[in-house]
Amino acid sequence: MPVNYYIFLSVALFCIGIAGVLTRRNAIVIFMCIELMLNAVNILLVAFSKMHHLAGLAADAGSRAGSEGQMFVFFIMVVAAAEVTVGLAIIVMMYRNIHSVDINFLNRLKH
Amino acid sequence: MNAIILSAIWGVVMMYTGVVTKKKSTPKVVAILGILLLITANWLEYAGLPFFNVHTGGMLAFTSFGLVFNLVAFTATLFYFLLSGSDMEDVGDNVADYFALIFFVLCGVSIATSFASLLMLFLGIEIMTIPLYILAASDKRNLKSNEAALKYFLMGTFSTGLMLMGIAFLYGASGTFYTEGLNLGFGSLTPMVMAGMVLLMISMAFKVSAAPFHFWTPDVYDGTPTVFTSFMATIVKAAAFIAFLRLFENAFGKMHSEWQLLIAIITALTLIIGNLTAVFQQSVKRMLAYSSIAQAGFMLLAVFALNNTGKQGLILYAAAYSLATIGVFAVLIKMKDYTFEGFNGLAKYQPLLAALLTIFLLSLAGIPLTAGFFAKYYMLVAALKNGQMFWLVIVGILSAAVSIYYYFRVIQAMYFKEGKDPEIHVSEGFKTILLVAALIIIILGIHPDWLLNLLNN
Amino acid sequence: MLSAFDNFPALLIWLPLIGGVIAFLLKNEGSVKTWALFSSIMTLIVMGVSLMYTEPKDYLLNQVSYIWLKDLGSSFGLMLDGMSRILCLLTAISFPLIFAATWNTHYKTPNAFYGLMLLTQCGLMGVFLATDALVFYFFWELALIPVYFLASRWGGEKRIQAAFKFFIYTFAGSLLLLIGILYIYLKTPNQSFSLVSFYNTTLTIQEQGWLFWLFFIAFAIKMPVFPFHTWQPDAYEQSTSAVTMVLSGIMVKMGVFALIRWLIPLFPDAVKSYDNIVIGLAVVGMIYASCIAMVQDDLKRLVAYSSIAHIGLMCAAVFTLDHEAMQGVMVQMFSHGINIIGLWIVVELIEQQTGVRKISELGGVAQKAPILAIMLVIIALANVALPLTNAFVGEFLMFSGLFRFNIWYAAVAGLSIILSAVYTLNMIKNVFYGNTNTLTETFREITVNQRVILAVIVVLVFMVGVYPGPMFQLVEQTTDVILKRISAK
Amino acid sequence: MSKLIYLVPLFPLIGFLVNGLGRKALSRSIVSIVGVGSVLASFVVSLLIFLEVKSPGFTPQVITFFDFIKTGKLQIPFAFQVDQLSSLFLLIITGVGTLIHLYSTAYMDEETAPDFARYFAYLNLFIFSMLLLVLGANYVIMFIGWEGVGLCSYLLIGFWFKNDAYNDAAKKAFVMNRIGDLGFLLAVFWMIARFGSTNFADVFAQAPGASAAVLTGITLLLFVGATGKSAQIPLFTWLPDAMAGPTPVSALIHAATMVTAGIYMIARSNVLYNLAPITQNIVAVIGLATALFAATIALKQNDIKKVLAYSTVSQLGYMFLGLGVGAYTGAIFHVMTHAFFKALLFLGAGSVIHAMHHEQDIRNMGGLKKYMPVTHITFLLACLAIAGIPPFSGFFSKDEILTAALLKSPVYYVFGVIGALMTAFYMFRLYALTFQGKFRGTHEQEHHLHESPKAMTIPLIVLAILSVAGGLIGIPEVLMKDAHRLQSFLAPVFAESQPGGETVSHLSHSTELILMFGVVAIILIVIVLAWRKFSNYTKTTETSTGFSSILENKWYVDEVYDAIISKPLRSFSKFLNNVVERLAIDGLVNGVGKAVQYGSRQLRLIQSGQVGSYILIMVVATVLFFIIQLFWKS
Amino acid sequence: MAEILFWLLTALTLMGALMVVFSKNPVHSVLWLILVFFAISGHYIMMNAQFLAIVNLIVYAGAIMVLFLFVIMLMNMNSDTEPQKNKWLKMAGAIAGGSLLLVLVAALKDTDIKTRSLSGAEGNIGLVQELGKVLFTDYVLPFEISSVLFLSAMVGAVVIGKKN
Repeated sequence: MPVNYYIFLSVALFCIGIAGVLTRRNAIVIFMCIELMLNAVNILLVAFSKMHHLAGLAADAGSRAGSEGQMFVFFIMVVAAAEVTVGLAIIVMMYRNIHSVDINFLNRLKH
Repeated sequence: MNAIILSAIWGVVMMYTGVVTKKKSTPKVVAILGILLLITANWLEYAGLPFFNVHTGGMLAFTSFGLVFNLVAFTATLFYFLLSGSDMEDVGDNVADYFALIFFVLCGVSIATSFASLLMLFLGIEIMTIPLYILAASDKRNLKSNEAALKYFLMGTFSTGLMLMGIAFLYGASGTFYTEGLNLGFGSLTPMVMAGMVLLMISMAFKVSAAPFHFWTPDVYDGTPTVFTSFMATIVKAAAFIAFLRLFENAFGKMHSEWQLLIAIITALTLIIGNLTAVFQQSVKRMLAYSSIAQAGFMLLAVFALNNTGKQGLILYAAAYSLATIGVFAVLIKMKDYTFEGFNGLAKYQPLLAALLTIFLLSLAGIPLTAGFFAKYYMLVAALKNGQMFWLVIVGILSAAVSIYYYFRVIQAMYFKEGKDPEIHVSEGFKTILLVAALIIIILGIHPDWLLNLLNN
Repeated sequence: MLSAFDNFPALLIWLPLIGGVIAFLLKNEGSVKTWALFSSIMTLIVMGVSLMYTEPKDYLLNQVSYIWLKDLGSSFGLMLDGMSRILCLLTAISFPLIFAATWNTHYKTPNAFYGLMLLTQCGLMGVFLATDALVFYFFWELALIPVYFLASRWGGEKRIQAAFKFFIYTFAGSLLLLIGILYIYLKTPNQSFSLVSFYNTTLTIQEQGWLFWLFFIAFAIKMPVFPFHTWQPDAYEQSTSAVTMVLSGIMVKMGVFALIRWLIPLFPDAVKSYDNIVIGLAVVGMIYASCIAMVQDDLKRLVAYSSIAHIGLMCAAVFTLDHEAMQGVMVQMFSHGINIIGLWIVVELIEQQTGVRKISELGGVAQKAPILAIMLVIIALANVALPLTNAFVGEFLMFSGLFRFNIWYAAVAGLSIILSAVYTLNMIKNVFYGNTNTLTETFREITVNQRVILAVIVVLVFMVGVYPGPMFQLVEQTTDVILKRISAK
Repeated sequence: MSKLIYLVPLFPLIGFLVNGLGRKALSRSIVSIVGVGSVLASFVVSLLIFLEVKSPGFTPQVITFFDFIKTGKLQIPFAFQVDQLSSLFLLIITGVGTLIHLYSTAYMDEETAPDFARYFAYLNLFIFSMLLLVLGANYVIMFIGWEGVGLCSYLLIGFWFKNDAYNDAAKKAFVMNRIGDLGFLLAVFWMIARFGSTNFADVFAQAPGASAAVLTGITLLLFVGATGKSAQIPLFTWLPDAMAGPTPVSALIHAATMVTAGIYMIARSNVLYNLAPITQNIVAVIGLATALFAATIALKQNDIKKVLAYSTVSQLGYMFLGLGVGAYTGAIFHVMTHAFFKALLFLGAGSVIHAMHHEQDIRNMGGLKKYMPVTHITFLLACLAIAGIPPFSGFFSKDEILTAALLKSPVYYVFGVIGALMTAFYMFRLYALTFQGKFRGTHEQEHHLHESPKAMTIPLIVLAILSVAGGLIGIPEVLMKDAHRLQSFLAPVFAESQPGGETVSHLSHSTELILMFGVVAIILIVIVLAWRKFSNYTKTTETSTGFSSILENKWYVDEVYDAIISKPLRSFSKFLNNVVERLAIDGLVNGVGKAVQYGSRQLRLIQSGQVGSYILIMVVATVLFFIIQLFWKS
Repeated sequence: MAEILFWLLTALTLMGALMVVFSKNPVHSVLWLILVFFAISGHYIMMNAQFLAIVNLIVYAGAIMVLFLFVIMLMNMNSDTEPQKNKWLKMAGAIAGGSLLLVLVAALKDTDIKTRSLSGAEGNIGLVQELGKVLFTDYVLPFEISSVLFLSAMVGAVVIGKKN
């Protein structure tokens, strides 16, 4: 499997996420689309990690090259979890105030 | 390292303070103690006395540039606490928690100013911003606050996505997250590096609210409780700039000429949009939000130029801009009416306050004898030294001229227009601290080298 | 070697600054006024004493530097050469005169007013003394800020807009100047802001070309030269008289001064290639402003436009690069300052009593106040450069230089001599002559104090007009050095 | 003696200062003494100097006091030139000046004390300026006096400043003078540029080396100055209006001295003019045209002073004709004689006006000879002098100019003679209407008619004597050999420009004599005609029509100037003020501000408040950035 | 075999992602998203990153998505209450996303590493043991620091959630 495939898979997923952010009005769905974007990044990182690992192995059998990519994914997940906590808290708070999660209702602040 | 650890610890301390004491004023005192501790610790580290010996794996690098900025940021925070700390009580009950969040932000700031790995950059920026989402939302019943928080959150995470994608590309191209490793590896702009670099640039531009990625700024600054806007717009933003500069210097310094045009475009757009849009604002708070965009445009010149003058200037700019903006916000918080008209005749009822406010505004406008002048001076010199794209300097100059318009509207309102007594209640202590801030601005306006010499150690 | 003389330039800056700060702290109107007058007279005395010291041979060596921003290559460098002396003298003389002349005007918050006035004096002195580009720029702005406050706080109904227009216009200009200064600074071999290293920096013709315009526009706005002048009539009209006097008497000289010290010697090639454009602008401006002055009904606007015409001549004369013309400019800077302050004082005296400045509403003042009328006639005729008055000497030399530069410029510019006579005499006729009306019926003769003030001006008018020799001697060396620099390059 | 030359202008200056500063404190008598005394003192010194100059072996001297302007290569000393020409003018100025000062003490007695003092201060200042003008050893000092006399003229015309018409006249005088002054100044600049000096000696010494174009330029510009000061076409209209001033002022300034400054200046610059024949022709033609033009207007004027004013303009034209044809001595001669008889005429007119309580319309006079015998006689003598009847002074001087004109061109001569005839006609029309026939004024006026006081009549008598006898210093050669003492006196001044005696000898003595007496005869006929026609004049109400109405309205010159210069200039200025200044330039400046505001208003609309659109813009920008980065280098 | 599996998983991922975007009912979006996460985990396993695959399932599909579901349930959302953007804005969004894809593909189509293969199960860095070692040696600092992140998130949840 050439790394190219993964790159395009990831980019496609990323762009679907972006398109989702742009086309939806429900804050929660938008948030999910952002999660999609993050996962696209994760796939890519893992793919590169694998790629670099293979390259490292070719040079040195005991190489641990590539582990940093997977570490990064781990931290992305950590951060994503934290973000979700805060994000959902904010969305719920908003829902409690206006009984909607429609981002188009958020237009008091403008100009 | 001192600052990172102590600020995190002090954040926890603040959390417990909220549990232990019900007195509303206690957290402020503790927080001031904490920030003094931070300043001292940071100073000691600057002087070569680190408290902790932590294995960073090379992911953090403490340079005098970062440490001096920390000093500036903490000092600005000290002023912020002293001036506006009590006003947090008006936002909600969880005063101690707000302080805790601010200390966490400071932790993120310290990381962002010393990262040597993209991972730390990512973590630092996230630690800086996630508490801000919460602070923006802290006025829970206020729909504006809700709106600001949600907008900030959605756009912030979106830009985080872009940044991560960029980091991923860079990792793919180089196999490392170390900025130094990137810089050693990049002689030229391969497609992957290019994609990664552009995405990183965009996400950093977002963080520093550079056009056309600035849209969150006015709304978020406007909706956030003013006391927190003051913090967001100054220290956090300046820290983001330091991160921006460090990232592009350490990771992409060798291909400076490849991305200079993009930065130039961003800079020009930021200057123009920030200044132009600020002109027509009716609310001082919102004007300050746009002015922060405009100021960001100037600070971007440092990134554009990427030379030593620019780095020095950025420190000075951060100090000048933060102090002045915190000062203006501190007074603004006390006002009931945030419109320009609300300031009418202030000089009559609060002459000292008006005078100090004038000094802050003059500094923001970049008038000589204030720190703001030398801040802009360094930026211009840096850009000129760079020798490329002279038109950018002209755009900078012209927009500086436009900025006079909205800063002086406040001065005009205070001094030359008649108005009702705004009935501001400020203590003598508040005035004294504001006076000290103004004095620092003037001293830096006469002797900026006193601050900048710290960088040469 | 630090002789006593070396401290005079700095003293000229510190005295007004300290005076200004103290004025801010005083509460009582009477004591503020007394203090301001006292402080300005002290400055005048220091100025007078420093005139007695002769100028050393080499003019660039004649400077004192105090360490300032060493890393930036900037030091607090001051120099009191001939040209500086003339302008500092003008500044030093003007302020006591202005304070005395407006003694009876009551200002709200007088401490702020006089404090700002003295700060302005400090800024002006600094501009005229600085030999370091950064210091120069600092004072350039420092002179502007207090004036902005003065013009916005005290004055006519539309003062806020007028002052703001003035401020933003000149500020934009000075930002261009800043860019220019910074650019040259980066080109200097030792990264220094000092005048000497600026002079010693060679710039290519292209660089000179655009730097020239950056500098020129900044100075042209300040002077103001057509078509950068539109802030001026509004600002003069709306400001209170004392401020107008500062603006027109001294501040506009900043532009001319800066042309001579900071533009001509720095860009000799550009000056030579753009001289026709600049002089053309100046000449057109002279005629233009004179024409407009003819149809003004407001005394202040009339004087404002006449000032534009006069400044236009100075600007044109500077660019002829003619020795005699340059000398004329130097003397005229002083003379014009004195004359126009005199005119404003008269306008102020009239407005104080009648409450109007409209030429058409006045008349017959000469019957009621013959002394005022005589003084005005003398000053007004000095303003139109009648021989044996101070302005004649300067204008004669300037026109003469302009003539040598190009006959036709001189001929066209000369029309302003006629036009200036027309509007000046119109003004005299309609305000002072003719019959009194209800407004001027109760006009009283000016008081002894006011007579003394005007007499001082009249004496100065004739002193310089009849025996201008000392003035020429004072500035001869400066002119020599500057023009030699150009011909050398 | 000539070392004391500074005393000459100093006395009037002191007089000016004393009278000016002490105008409230001094009594009338002291003012009179100071005023008259200072000029008299000046006259005495002038006389001494004149005697010294006249003595054989005298060489012209330049006395330098200090450097007025000394900078770079330019040096303009404050220096006086003492020679034949200046000493002659000193005499005329201080002499006539003294008389007129004396006359004024009586004429101005109706004024309040401060005004009286002010008047004398102005008059003294005028004398001072005029003396500077003629004494100056270079063109700049001359120019100081030149502008100074203009200023004094302005001040004195507008002496009664309550009257707006007078103020307008004063203003007009000053502005017209300034137009001329500009020409003068430009000429001076040209000299500085070309010769590096304005000293007469330096300029004249270098003049032959200069190109014809330069010399023509300089001399023409100088002549422009002269047309302003000496009221020649096209700048003559101020002089008749200048009659608004007190009559002695008209006599002194607008007849005897200041207006002849132009002639003095050109005579002084004779070296230059002789090298510029084109200019000379222009001077002659303008002079002649002015002489005729003004004479035609004078024919129909009814204001006693206006007639005299136009007559002055006309006579000045003759002088310029003389200068133009190279008869410098003749011109100076005419200046001198004209100073006598025209001053006399004005003072006589003043005497009449004084007696008539400021009535100036000659249609309301008549028959005054019986009430004012001294005035009448002296006036008649002056009329005869100006008409050119031998042996009165005017005859000699005018004849000299006409003879010279004939040598140049018969056309000049013919027109000159026509002018002379007109002069005779309007002068005797004036004389007859004023002094002959019956009194046509009110009874009130008639009741108060009386001869003027001594202070006024003495100057009249003195001037009458001079008018009668003044011509004897310049008897033409054809009448008496070597009797032209003026010519021999002035010869050193004009030495370089006199091509010797050749031109004079072109005309045979007989022709000259025939022409001379032929002209005199015709003039006599004209005088008789005028006398008879106007002696029995009765007032009519009918308005004149056709040509005479054009003359009465002075050829509508003022109206034409108003229509082609003043009004367009004013509308142009208004256009500049209202359109160019307000709309274009200020509009542009404000437009920048407005554009910024407009941009601001539009730009902030992007900030729609919708997160979706914000992110959309971000994405679009990202795409664009990629595109830029992708294609920028390629 | 591996190739077929790759394509299958890819198809699943992309289809799931698209369905997340297109589903009108938020609940369906969540379910589709969980599917995407499973498919991604499959990819991880294919690339020998077992630890991440498991964490992905536990943290994302398990914890986070359940949180989402709770919230959606709490708000009682369904396709009827779902707000819709107007057609043009949707189009604009889709076009913008599409053009970004296009641009990225254009930029990346010629990378120098595009042909490097990821096949094969060599290497063990993706195993818990290995990653754990790295995490607690080289990455201990970020690991500790992320606790600050969680602290602040926690404080945030308290601040926002607590009733006044």
